[in-house]
Parts: sequence; structure tokens; C-alpha cells
Amino acid sequence: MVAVPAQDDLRRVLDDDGRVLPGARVPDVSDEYLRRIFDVMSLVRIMDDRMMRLQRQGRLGFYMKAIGEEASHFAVAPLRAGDWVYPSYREQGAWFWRGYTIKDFINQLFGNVADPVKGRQMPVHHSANWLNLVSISSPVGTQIPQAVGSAYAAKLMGKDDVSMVFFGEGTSSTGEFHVGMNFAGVWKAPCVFICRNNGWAISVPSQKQTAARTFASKAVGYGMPGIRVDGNDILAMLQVAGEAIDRARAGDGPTLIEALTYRVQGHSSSDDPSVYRDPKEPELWEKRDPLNRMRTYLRHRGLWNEAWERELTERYNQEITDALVAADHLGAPAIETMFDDVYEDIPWHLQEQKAWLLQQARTRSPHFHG
Amino acid sequence: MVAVPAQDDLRRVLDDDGRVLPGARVPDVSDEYLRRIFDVMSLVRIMDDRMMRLQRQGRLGFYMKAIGEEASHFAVAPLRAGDWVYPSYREQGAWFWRGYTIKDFINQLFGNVADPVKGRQMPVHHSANWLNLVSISSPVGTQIPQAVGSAYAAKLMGKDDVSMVFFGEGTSSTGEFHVGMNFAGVWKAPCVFICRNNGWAISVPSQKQTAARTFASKAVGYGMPGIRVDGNDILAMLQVAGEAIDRARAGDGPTLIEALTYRVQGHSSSDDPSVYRDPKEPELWEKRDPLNRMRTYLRHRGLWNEAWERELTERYNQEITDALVAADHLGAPAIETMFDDVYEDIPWHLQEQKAWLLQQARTRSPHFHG
Amino acid sequence: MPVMNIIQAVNDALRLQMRAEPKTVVLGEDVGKFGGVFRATSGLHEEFGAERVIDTPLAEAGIIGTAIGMALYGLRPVPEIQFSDFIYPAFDQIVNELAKFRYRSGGQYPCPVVIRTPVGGGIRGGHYHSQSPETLFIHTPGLKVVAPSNPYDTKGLLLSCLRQNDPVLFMEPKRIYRASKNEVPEGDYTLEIGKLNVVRPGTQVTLIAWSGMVSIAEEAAIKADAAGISVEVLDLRSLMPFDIVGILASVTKTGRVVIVHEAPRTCGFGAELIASIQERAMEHLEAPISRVCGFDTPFPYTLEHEYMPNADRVLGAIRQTLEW
Amino acid sequence: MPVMNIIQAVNDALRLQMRAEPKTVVLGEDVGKFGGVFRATSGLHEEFGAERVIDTPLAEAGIIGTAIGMALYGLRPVPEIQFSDFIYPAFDQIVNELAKFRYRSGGQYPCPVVIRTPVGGGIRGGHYHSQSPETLFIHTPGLKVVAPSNPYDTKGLLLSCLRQNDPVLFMEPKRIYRASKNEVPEGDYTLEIGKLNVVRPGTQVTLIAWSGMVSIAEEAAIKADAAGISVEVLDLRSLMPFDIVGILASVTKTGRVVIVHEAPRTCGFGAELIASIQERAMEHLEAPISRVCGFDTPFPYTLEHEYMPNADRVLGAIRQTLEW
Ligand SMILES: Cc1ncc(C[n+]2csc(CCOP(=O)(O)OP(=O)(O)O)c2C)c(N)n1
Ligand SMILES: Cc1ncc(C[n+]2csc(CCOP(=O)(O)OP(=O)(O)O)c2C)c(N)n1
Ligand SMILES: [Mg+2]
Ligand SMILES: [Mg+2]
Repeated sequence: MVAVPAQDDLRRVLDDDGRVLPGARVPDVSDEYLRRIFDVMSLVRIMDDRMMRLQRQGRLGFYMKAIGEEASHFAVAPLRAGDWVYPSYREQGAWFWRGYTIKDFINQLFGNVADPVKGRQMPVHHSANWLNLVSISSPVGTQIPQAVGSAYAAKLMGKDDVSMVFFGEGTSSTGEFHVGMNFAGVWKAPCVFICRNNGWAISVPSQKQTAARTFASKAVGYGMPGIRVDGNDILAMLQVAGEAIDRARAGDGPTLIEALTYRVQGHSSSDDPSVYRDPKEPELWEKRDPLNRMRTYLRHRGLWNEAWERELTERYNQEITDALVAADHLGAPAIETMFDDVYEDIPWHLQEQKAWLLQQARTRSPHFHG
Repeated sequence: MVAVPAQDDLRRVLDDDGRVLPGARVPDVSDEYLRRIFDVMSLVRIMDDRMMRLQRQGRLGFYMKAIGEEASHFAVAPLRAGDWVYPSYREQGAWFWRGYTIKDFINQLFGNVADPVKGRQMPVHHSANWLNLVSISSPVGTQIPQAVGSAYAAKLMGKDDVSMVFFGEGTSSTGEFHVGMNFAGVWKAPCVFICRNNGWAISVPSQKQTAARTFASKAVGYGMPGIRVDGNDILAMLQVAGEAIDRARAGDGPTLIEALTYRVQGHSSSDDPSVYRDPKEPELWEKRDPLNRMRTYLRHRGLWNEAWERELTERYNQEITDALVAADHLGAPAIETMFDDVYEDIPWHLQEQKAWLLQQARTRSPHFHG
Repeated sequence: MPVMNIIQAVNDALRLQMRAEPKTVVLGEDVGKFGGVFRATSGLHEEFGAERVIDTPLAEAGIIGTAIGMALYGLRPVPEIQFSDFIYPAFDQIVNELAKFRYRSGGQYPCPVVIRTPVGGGIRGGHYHSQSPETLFIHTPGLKVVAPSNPYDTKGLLLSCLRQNDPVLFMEPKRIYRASKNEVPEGDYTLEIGKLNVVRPGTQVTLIAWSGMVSIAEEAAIKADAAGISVEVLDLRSLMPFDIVGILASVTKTGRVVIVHEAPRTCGFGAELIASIQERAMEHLEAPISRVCGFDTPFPYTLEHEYMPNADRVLGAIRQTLEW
Repeated sequence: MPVMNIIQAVNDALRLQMRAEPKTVVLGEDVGKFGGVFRATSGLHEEFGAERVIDTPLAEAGIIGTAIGMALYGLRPVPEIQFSDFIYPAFDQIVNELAKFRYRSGGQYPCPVVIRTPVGGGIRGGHYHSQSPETLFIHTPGLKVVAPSNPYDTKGLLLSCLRQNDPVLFMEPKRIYRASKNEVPEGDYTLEIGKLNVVRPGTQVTLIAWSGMVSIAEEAAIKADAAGISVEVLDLRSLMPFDIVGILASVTKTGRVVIVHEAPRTCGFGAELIASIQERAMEHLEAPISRVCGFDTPFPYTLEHEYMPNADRVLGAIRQTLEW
């Protein structure tokens, strides 16, 4: 069972009910900014819910939810547009915050002709180079040294862009985590590492990933600061991410942030957590739900009312419905696109294979869209 | 430049001149044991010297010296015969201490018919299963998770054997280091990790390997103790290794030991350090030579005299000469042995290839020994 | 005899062997309480405990690296790689260590590790849940590569693998994990590694397949039969070593060969089969040997059915071979 | 024109490109002050500084992983893997990431990383300083694989690689790093990737080689010539894509083919060449295509000369092909 964390080494601003803790410093952010975050966080919640239902209806092959972890996505909020983000598969908020649209998102899930990645990857493997959001990979951890490379490149090219990379606590066990962190330390790369500790890696609890006291403590081995933050506390998230981004941009090097949160539901649409974990555990964490806590905080600050939330919920639900309807009318990418983008130009052997497939398709295949 | 280390976090018993430091506890070991260690340490020094000269004469393809680092090898001394050791390529002392003979050693270097590994690997890649010394690999770091696997296996099989693994500080940058250490922490594996920090990984100084303050501090990330020891201080080495081995055997889990030492000469016979490092740096370290320090200590303890060292030097030199002469008379392994040990039995395709080669060899090759 | 699917056959073989041989241990991601993402190790944790059915940290290099050390020490580890697409972080441990340990130590250190891993496409898994990496391991001396296509072979071959002393990559066809069913003896039995199975005898064309492609080959053979073409379908079952005698017996009879595999065409195992056959039976060949394979692109998502070989394509190749 | 060896050609190409294109950076183990263990990057650190000639920590996965991120951001990284035997810790980054980035992102993220690495045996390097892993990368869609055999081709091809937008594995034949010398233009020039070179024209047998085996092939051709056999030697230079047109032009002329490579025989690139040739030119073949390769064992130490293909073996294969 994932214990509710000791307070001592955990950065918090809000208590579990969304009230500012005595003595806590509230980050200096505008009302409008906070409302935008709540807006996008709500969208993530709504989207996850809708897509999971669609998946259960058999209309979507696969989906991965972030329910209960959404606040951690907003580590990207203090970034500039020119900064680079390497997400894992569970940070929908990072995409929407940076301008990825509901249409982009849904078209990717359906892998249709309007999918930004041309139907090449499974659902939830987005890519948006126009937003400096890097293509998601399934093998976990690979993005970590890559983010360090981008961070180094910015530094070398005399730009002050920062790179940020997300991964789960399970992923901290990979060799890639180690080599990425280690290079970042040596290079003083302007890179911020967000380890979403949601307690579980599919069926494996975080205590089986490492014997270290905290994931943040792993920073010691790389000569960089490691900060543990309540990942369900949006204000604390914004604060520690903002500090780390500033440090990086100022040339003071990388930071590891462990965002303590919890995977309230299954790992993905293919998972059934009842097989391996106590159903009481998620209940414990539902009380610390990031969206509820943010709502309470906004209400206290006079920034929330029911009508507003109702309006945005309706609006997003409608947008999602519209995007789904549109997506339904969009076919699969043309069969010949299978051979594009393997290389910049199509070499002879792929030309040959393409011609053969088109020939086959014309005469036989029921799936021919070309 | 590799700085002479701060005293604070470094375990030492002897000062640089081989005198016991005020307040230091001398490990409780017998005179005979210490003399045996000095004996074997001398052998390593003599062997390295002879083999390097041989290599320079073009009689040996390749060699790797340990000069200046020999004390660190004796981390194996407190082990039992049943314990397992996974060396890297620079711990000759570990081999000789456990009973690997001068003949074995030299036959391996020559890859002749008496080579314990049948001429399969480059010089210095020994293997001695009868001594629980595991086959050395060139790719660095791979032995680290392997040692953890053996440690786990012993635990599972109800034996109290300990595994010990050696690697250089450069190797701590590999993914294998991380995954091995991490598994060991989680499994509380009876495994002792000896990181020989000799300041250099070929031409790369240790400060370019990591931004961590010390290599020992990396243990924090794995929830195990990390101890930094003066690797040129034989008494301190025996002490920390003995403690770690006892902990492991008692079921208290793994330990990372950083043995601070220095690679006084080139990385290998192929290297020329004058290209990349200040020649004054090794001079600094020669004053801290582990063999000299041990000699002084033994002399103070009344365990050393010149005649004894002269005798053992002569004896070893003679044994080496004899082994070289014998090795000279031993030919290469028979050509058909190339196909043995790929699998337990030789499958059809290798039978076919073997027959073809023997046919070729009979008619053509000047190298045919079969 | 009970009817089993492939998952059940794997599970049964592991359970039998773990009962018979206390040194056999299973390790990998999610193999414990959860029983594996495909449930192949289901129930083993309950029966044999967390020490022998080990949920590891998320690191394939660690899974294989520690399995090697276990095997050297005397255990019989059976690591699972959750998808073969995730095997590459362990690639160094597999090709430089596991495969070479016996050889490089002059026979001192055998390393009997049996790596189980699901392979192949057809489950809408895209780039990273669909790959068929057999070439990489067949090309690595020291490894055996076994690739059954049905439950009966799976159980018998897995038991054989667990009892021999070489490292094995045991490829399981995930698309038909549950769909492929046949009668499987309850108790112990083994099948010889390195022997193919003539799934369907025939006279005019030899059709070679393995793993998930055997059923496609059979489907094509049935269609061919309906069109009056007699096709002999060979299920290789073992790719390293492969059964050259069995292949040549068929090829010298038919003189025409079609090979089907899911992996990309270029440097796929089909190429080796062609090379090996033409070296030994050129005079019997009445047409070029043809291949129906995955294309030389990463495995796509939406177009996966267009990517994968199917019976129509195989039939097309059969016809072309005959018309040559 | 100055005479250079392969090391100098590599060095010259890197220097020229780094001068012309400030985004080009070199990274790897010991590539900085030391100039690489083979000295291929010698002097670059002095000229371009530690920020563009980067001594990395000891981790191939980090070298390639960070190089990918650099390339995505806009740099032109040229990582060195010290020996190709040590490339496997980076295998996941190469096959799952580098090779697939452009494709999986729908063309959004090209990833122009040129990995330089010495390959092949003959330097008494044993298992881990001798491997020829080309098959593994040719079989990975998305990568180009280039393997020059001499200084002139090395410089021209390396410059081409550095200026195109796909990831490349650039294999350097370490045995002849210094021994192979020819005239190399001082300034800029490029050679087209994907085109073979007819090293020696001939009429009776086509002999296909690349990398360190080209000189062996030439030696065999000279011996054959002395025996009255006319051999056409093709240096493939580029393995992915490979020059099928050039190969077929020769094969349709000679009707007989011998392929030489150092990598183990089974699933080596020779197999693909055989498959591709017989698919397209079966009617022209007058004998089975034969292979002279490394054996299917790990690369041995003492017996390395027995292991490696040599001119006598190639000549033997040529004779057998003619006698068939
Ligand atoms: C290299 C690799 N091995 C295995 C997997 C299969 N897998 C997918 S997600 C996952 C667990 C990841 O856990 P964590 O890093 O904690 O992220 P979370 O899912 O909790 O967000 C595993 C094992 C993978 N994707 N990549
Ligand atoms: C995976 C891998 N990459 C690169 C090399 C080449 N190499 C051999 S030794 C070495 C440096 C090792 O340094 P360190 O770990 O500090 O050990 P030391 O040589 O100092 O004892 C390198 C880079 C290798 N053997 N293995
Ligand atoms: Mg997690
Ligand atoms: Mg070192």
C-alpha cells in the first residue's frame, strides 16, 4: 500500500481539502492563469472519461487515463512556448495546455487521415512539433536522455530554451533514466525531470521499484537538486516547476522533481487493477483529488462558480462530441502512405514494395482506401 | 586533476606513509594473513611489470596493468571460497588471492592450448569456475546485474554465499550499474559492489563521469549504504570490505564501496596517457602507493624484512619465467575447437562449417594445427 | 485430452517444471500477483511464492542480467520480456553476455536462461507491441530460437527448452495466444528442438512459416487446394537450429518454395532460408523462392492489416511461383 | 592529391563539415582531447572546443539518446561508438527511437544522426573488438547503413551522410584504418549513398564484398586472374539502401556470384543479397550463389585468422562456383 507521505520532505501549499497551509507561500500567478489551468485540467478529466467510455463500447482500441494525476501535468505551465517537452503517455494536460486541440487529440486516437502522426502509432502516442511537444514512444525511459540532448543543444546554440521530460516512477528503474540524469548533471543541462510517482507501474507497487527512501533522493547520485512535491497540489506543482525552470534557464543546471500522486484507476484500458491491489487504496487517494482541491482553492479565492464549470464542461463535451463525429467521417490514411517517412525519400526497395502492395490492394484487399 | 580527497568522508586506517592514523582501528587480522596479502600484492606488481615489458617487446598482444591500485583487489580477502566474484579486467590480485596460478594467468594471456578459456578471449579476460571467479567481459558494467543475480540465487537456495563485483568509476555511468544496484537494493541481495575510482576512464577524468560529489553517494538512490574508502590503504580496504561482506551474509543487504585510488599508468598497453593528462598527476599519487604503504606498515609491525621480499620477488620472477617458457612450447588450441562450446552440442550447421574448415585447413591454411 | 490455448500451454509447462525442479524461477515485469499482462504466469505466484515468481523493477537489462547471474550460480531462470519490442534494453546482456558465456569461458559457464516473449502483430499494437525480431537473435551465435505456432507444440517445446542447457529465445505468437487451441496432454512431454512439423502434406509448392504465420499459411494452402494446387506447409517451430533436412526433403519434392514471415523482408529469416536452400538444392528449384513478408517500414498502427501477410498474398505468391 | 588513410579521411571529412556547419557536433567516449582511441577525431577538440567535441560519460545509451535529442532540436550530432561491439547498450535508442522517429511522428521529427563506429576483426581483439553487426541495422527500417572500404570513399560518403536527413550507421573498417591508403581530394566532395563501385571489372564471376572484405576480394580476384578466371569485384559501399541495379547488371553478365562477409553466415547480409538476386535474376544464374563468411560462433581470439574469410577461401568458392 502506498502510504500517505511524510510531510517533512514534501513540498505542499494546499492541504488535502484545498486550503492554503499555514505559513505556505502561494505562487505569484494571476487569476486568469489559474482559471486557465482549471479549465484545461477539467478538459483532461472530461476527455479521459469520455474516451474510456468509448473504449469500453469497443469504439476505440486503447486508452490511458490520468485521473487523479492531472495536476502534475501542469509542470509545463511555467514554460515558454519555445521550451521543449518530452511527455510520457500520461500527461494529457501538457498537450492541451500548449495548444494541442481536441480534434488533434481525437484524430490521433483514431489514427485517421487527420491524425497528426498519420495513423502510425497506437492511441495516446501524440506528436506536435509545432508546439515543441515531442513524439511519444511506448518503450519507457527512452525520452529521458533525448530531453537532455535537446537541453544541451539549446545551450550550445546560445538559446535559453529549457527542456522538460515526464516519466513514471517505474521508469526510474530503467537504464535510460540513469544515463539521462547522469549526462544532465555533468553537462549542467537546462532540463527539468518530472517523475510522476503514481504508486504503481502496471501491477508493481513503487516499493518494489526501488529501496531508495524517495525517488527525489536519486538526484543525489547525479549532483542535482531533488525535490519531492505533492503532485496533487496544483500550487505546489507550479511553484517547484517554476523554480526548476528558472534555475535551468539561468544556467544553474537540471532538477529532478518527484511529483507524488496516485493512479486512481487501471494502468490502461487493458488493465484490471482489482487483480493485484486493494480497492481501498484508491479510495484513500480520492480524498486528495487534484481537481477537487483546485476547485476548492479557486472557490475560496473567488475564482470559481458552478455556472462557469458547468459551462466549460458542456462546452468541452460538445467539442469532443463534434470531434468524434468529424473523426467518424474521416477514413484511414491512404494505403500508400505506409511507405512515407521511413526515410526522407523513398528508396528503391520501398518503392517496389509500395507498388506491389498497391497492385495487391487494387485486385484483392477489402481494406484498400487508396 | 584528481584532487587528493577530503579526509572527512574517507575511511582510512593508514596515513600516506603507512603509519596507523591516530585513533584508527586496525582490523583484527593475523600476521600470516597480512603477509599473504603482501605476497600476492607483490606478485601482481611483478606480473604487471613483466607482462608489460613482454607486450612492449611484441611478444604479447595486449595487457592491462593495475599498478597503484592493487590494494583495492583485496576486497576479496575477507570472502570465503564459496563466495562468488565478478571481476572487471583490472583486479589481478583477486585472481591470485583465490588460487588462480601464474601458469593459468600466462596461458590465458597467450590464448594457448592450456588457456583455461581455450584461447577464446583477449588477454586479461580470465575465467575460473573452480574458484567461483566469473568470466570477464569486455563490455563494461554487464557483470553488475549478473552479480546481483548470483547473490539472489544464493539467498533463494538457502546458502549464505555472498557475491562481490568490481568495476571502475567510469562504469558507474552505464545503465547496467543502475539496474544492477537498483535490483540489489530491492532484493536486499547479498552483494558487495566495489567501485574502483582510479580517476580515469581511458582519457576521461572522473569529474566528467558524474556531477555527484562522490561515487559512494550514488548508494542513496538505491537505499543501501555507500562507503568511501582509501583504496590504497590495505587495512581500510580489508575493514570496509569485511564489514560489507558480513552485512551481506547476515541478510542485511548490499553495500556500495568506492575505493579511491589512481590509475598511475596508461589504461592498457594500447594507451598513451601523455596525450590527455598532466604527467605531474601520477607523481602525486605515487607517494600514496599501496604496496609501499603496506610494506611500511608491515615493517613497523615487524612482519617485513628485505630478505623476505627479495626471496618472494625472485621466486615469482622465476615462476613467471618458467611459465613463459612453458607457454612458449604450447601451441594454439586445435582449429576444430573453434566450434565447441557455442552450444552444449554442436548443431548441424556448425558441424558443416567445422567440416568445411578442416577440409580447407588440410588443403590450404598455413595456420592449421589440427 | 484437455483443449488448451497457447497461454494455458505456457502456464502449464511452467507449472509442471516449477513443481519438478525447484531451481526453476520466473521473473519479469508484472509476472507475480498479476500473472503477467497476458496472464501466462497466472497462479504461479500463489503456488510458488514471490521468491520464485519475481516481480522485478522495470528494467529489461536487469531482468536478463540478473537471470544470467542466477543461471551461472545454478538456478534455472525463465525471464519474461513483456513484449519483444521491449527486449532491446537487454540486447547487450543477450547478445554479448548470455549468448557468449559458455564459449568465452571455454565451456566453464553454461548459461541456461530461457527468455519467453510475445511476438508479432495483429493486436492493434502499433510500432511497439507488434515486432518480430527473430533475425537479430538467429544471427547471434550461442542462442537458440524457438517459435511455436500452437498450444501442443508450445508446451512440449517449452518443457524441452527448460531442460536443456543453452540459452533460448522462446517466441510466443501473441495474436493467437487465446485463439489457437488444440488438444494438449495433461502431464509431461517434450518435443525435440530443431525439428519442423509438416502441418499439411502437399506436392507442388513448399510453404514455410512459423509462429503466427503458420495459420495464415494453412489458410492459403486450403484456398490453394480449392484451386487445385497442392501445397505442403512446414511449420519450422525452431529457427535456430532450423531443420534443414526437413526443409530439403520437401523442397526436393516440390521444387517450388514460398516463405511467409511477419518481420520486415530485408534481412528477415526468409533470406537465410532462401540462401540455405539454393546452396543445397539449386538443381531442384523450378522457380525463384519467393517471400511474403512484413514491409521494410516500422510496424504501423492503422494500416496493420495492410502491413501483415495474409492468405491472399500468400496464395498470390503460390500462383506466381507456379506460373514462373 | 594527398594520400590519406581511412582515419585521416574520417578526420578530414569531420573537420570540413564542422567548419562549414556550426551545428555539427561530435560526441562519444574519449573523442575529445584524446581524439578517440583510433584518433579519428584527433585535433577537432583543439579546433572546435569541448562544447562541440564532447567527451561523454561512459554510456552508449546516453551517447545515442542525447544525440537524438540534439538532432530533434536542430543540431547535427555525429556520435562515435568506440567499437561496434559496444553499440548494444544503445540498441533500443537506435532501433526503437532513432530509426522510427520520423515515421512515428508522421514526418514531424526527422532525426539526422550519423553514428560512426569501427567494425570487423583482424586486430586480435577477440569477441568484443571484432564484430560486424550490419545485419541488425539493415533489418531495421529507417536506418541507412554505409560501409566504405577505402579513404576516398570514406570521405566522400561521410560528407554525404552528414548532409542528408536520415539516420545512418557509418561502419569503418578498423583493421585497415591505417593500412588502406589512396588519393583523396583535399576539399569538399560527396559520393552518392546507395551506389556500388565496380572495383575490378570481370566477366565470369561476380564477387560482392564491402568494408574490410573488399581488399580480400580483390586479392582473390587477382589470384583468380592468374589462374585465368575473370572476376568482377563489387564494393557495395552502401548496404541500406543497396545498389540492386548495379548488382543485377553484373550478375546478369556473369551468371555466377560469390559473396564475402565477416559477420556470421546465418542471417548475415549475404543471405539477403542471395534472396534478392535469385528473386530477380534466377534465370541468369548458372550456379548457386555461394557465401564465404564468418562462422556461426562468437568471434574467437587465438583462431581469428582461421575464423576470418581470406583470399584462398574466396578463390575456392570462385572455383566451386565455376565447376558447378
Ligand atoms: C522498456 C519498456 N518495458 C516495458 C514496458 C511495458 N510497460 C508499459 S507502461 C509500464 C509501467 C510504467 O510505470 P511508470 O513508469 O510508473 O508509469 P505510469 O504508467 O505509472 O504512469 C510498463 C512496464 C514498456 N512500455 N517499456
Ligand atoms: C560498454 C563499453 N563501452 C566502451 C568500452 C571501452 N572501454 C574499455 S575500458 C573503458 C573505460 C573504463 O573506465 P573505468 O570504468 O573507470 O575502469 P578503469 O579502466 O579505470 O579500471 C572504456 C570506455 C567498453 N569496454 N564497454
Ligand atoms: Mg507509475
Ligand atoms: Mg577508472
